[in-house]
Amino acid sequence: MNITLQLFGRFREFADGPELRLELPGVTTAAEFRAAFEAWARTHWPDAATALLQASAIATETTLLHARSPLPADGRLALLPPVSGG
Amino acid sequence: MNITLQLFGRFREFADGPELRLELPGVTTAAEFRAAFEAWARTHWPDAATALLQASAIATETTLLHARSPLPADGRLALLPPVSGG
Amino acid sequence: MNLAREERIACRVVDIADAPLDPLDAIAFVSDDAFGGIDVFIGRVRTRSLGRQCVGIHYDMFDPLALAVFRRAAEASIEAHDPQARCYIAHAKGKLAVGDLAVVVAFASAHRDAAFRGCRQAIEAVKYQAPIWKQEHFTDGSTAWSEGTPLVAADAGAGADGA
Amino acid sequence: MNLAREERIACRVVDIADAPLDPLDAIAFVSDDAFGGIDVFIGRVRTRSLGRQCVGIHYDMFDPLALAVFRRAAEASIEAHDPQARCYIAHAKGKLAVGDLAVVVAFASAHRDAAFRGCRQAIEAVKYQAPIWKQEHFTDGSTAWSEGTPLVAADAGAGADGA
Repeated sequence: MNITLQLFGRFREFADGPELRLELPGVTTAAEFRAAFEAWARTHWPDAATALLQASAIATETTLLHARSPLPADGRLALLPPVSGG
Repeated sequence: MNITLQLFGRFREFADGPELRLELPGVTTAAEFRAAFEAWARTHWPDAATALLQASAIATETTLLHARSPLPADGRLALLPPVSGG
Repeated sequence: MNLAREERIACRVVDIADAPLDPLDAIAFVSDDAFGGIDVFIGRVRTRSLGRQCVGIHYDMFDPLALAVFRRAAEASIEAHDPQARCYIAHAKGKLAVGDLAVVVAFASAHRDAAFRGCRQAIEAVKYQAPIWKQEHFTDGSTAWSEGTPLVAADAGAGADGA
Repeated sequence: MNLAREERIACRVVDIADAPLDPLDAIAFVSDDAFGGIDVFIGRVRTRSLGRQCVGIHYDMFDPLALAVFRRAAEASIEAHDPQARCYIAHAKGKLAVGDLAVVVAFASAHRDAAFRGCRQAIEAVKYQAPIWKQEHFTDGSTAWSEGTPLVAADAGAGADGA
């Protein structure tokens, strides 16, 4: 599946732009995306980023995804590290 | 003692002006004032006012008086019915 | 930032004939670059009271004692929730219409929990301890003084004029 | 006064480059002649954080989800504290300086207890559930993203996409 992953907060420091485009074959749920993306991150990002990934959520524009949530048809996801608003 | 008693809230309806001037001989504490004033009120005010008096406090400009508090030298007191600010 | 406590407290009685209460005045007073949280409570005259339609409220007040009570309320709230906090208490008097602001309390602290608790404690003291009386004016032309809460002098043991 | 719930909720994301947050906008939105109590919480950028001197905070935000979270927070707060209440939630984004307002939450109800509780519940949701990230800028030129709180999806049983 073609994924567009928006990056926020500290993740912005690990990429050149505000989003990543990834081709991840066979990925249909949030849990599958997470496993595939963690594998990608281990080869492209420093250890600090993969550690932060463990504490991060996967979301669409309207909701956080559960492990078994299907990915949206447009492949647009957001990677949300621990939050600190207010 | 010459007392000037400021009236507030519902007590304003029982008098012609915002304060009463009373000559109450032998009164030196808040408790003595209260007893003497209740006697005065029973002859000058309706029953509703004497009932309200039971639930009211006696104060100066800076503090509420306890039963045994001495009256201020200037004889200026305020009669405070139950409050409802805010 | 290192002001003495009395400089971190503002208390006002405002005659509605002179000016309305101003929440921005409250926010400006309690703001401090050391503080992250400000809580503001605003009491506003509403249309219904005791199940009847209200056109306004006349607030009567014993000004000097009210100001003394506001100050003691602010001091107690600061003492209880953050000794470095700032507190503002203002109450209107006179004939207020529906929608007019009757009271504005603001409390600011480094942290929001203290801001909420401090503001709440201060408004409760204003409602139950300040010499202020509410006369409601109803649409049918009648009026009624609120039942209210009897004032009770603080524990005699705490006062110089006690036993 | 008898507006549907969605009309009694206002949620805003404001880019500091466009405008500052405005507490009077919050107060005006939640005001209603049926309500006697308004509680407003204001979060303001402060000078110290983690024991270091701060010159400002950069807030990053995932706007569409933040707005959805604000709305759900307001709905939950109204549901919990007064089904007739009004709630306003606004958060700034961009590079804020010390003293700038980061968040304004207002909750109004017929009674003050609901106003305080509703406002508190809403700001807690904003802090722990909204996709917003704080990067602190210190006087020595260094920066740090706040540790923060991990987001957790609501109970799967409650969602259509659960088990």
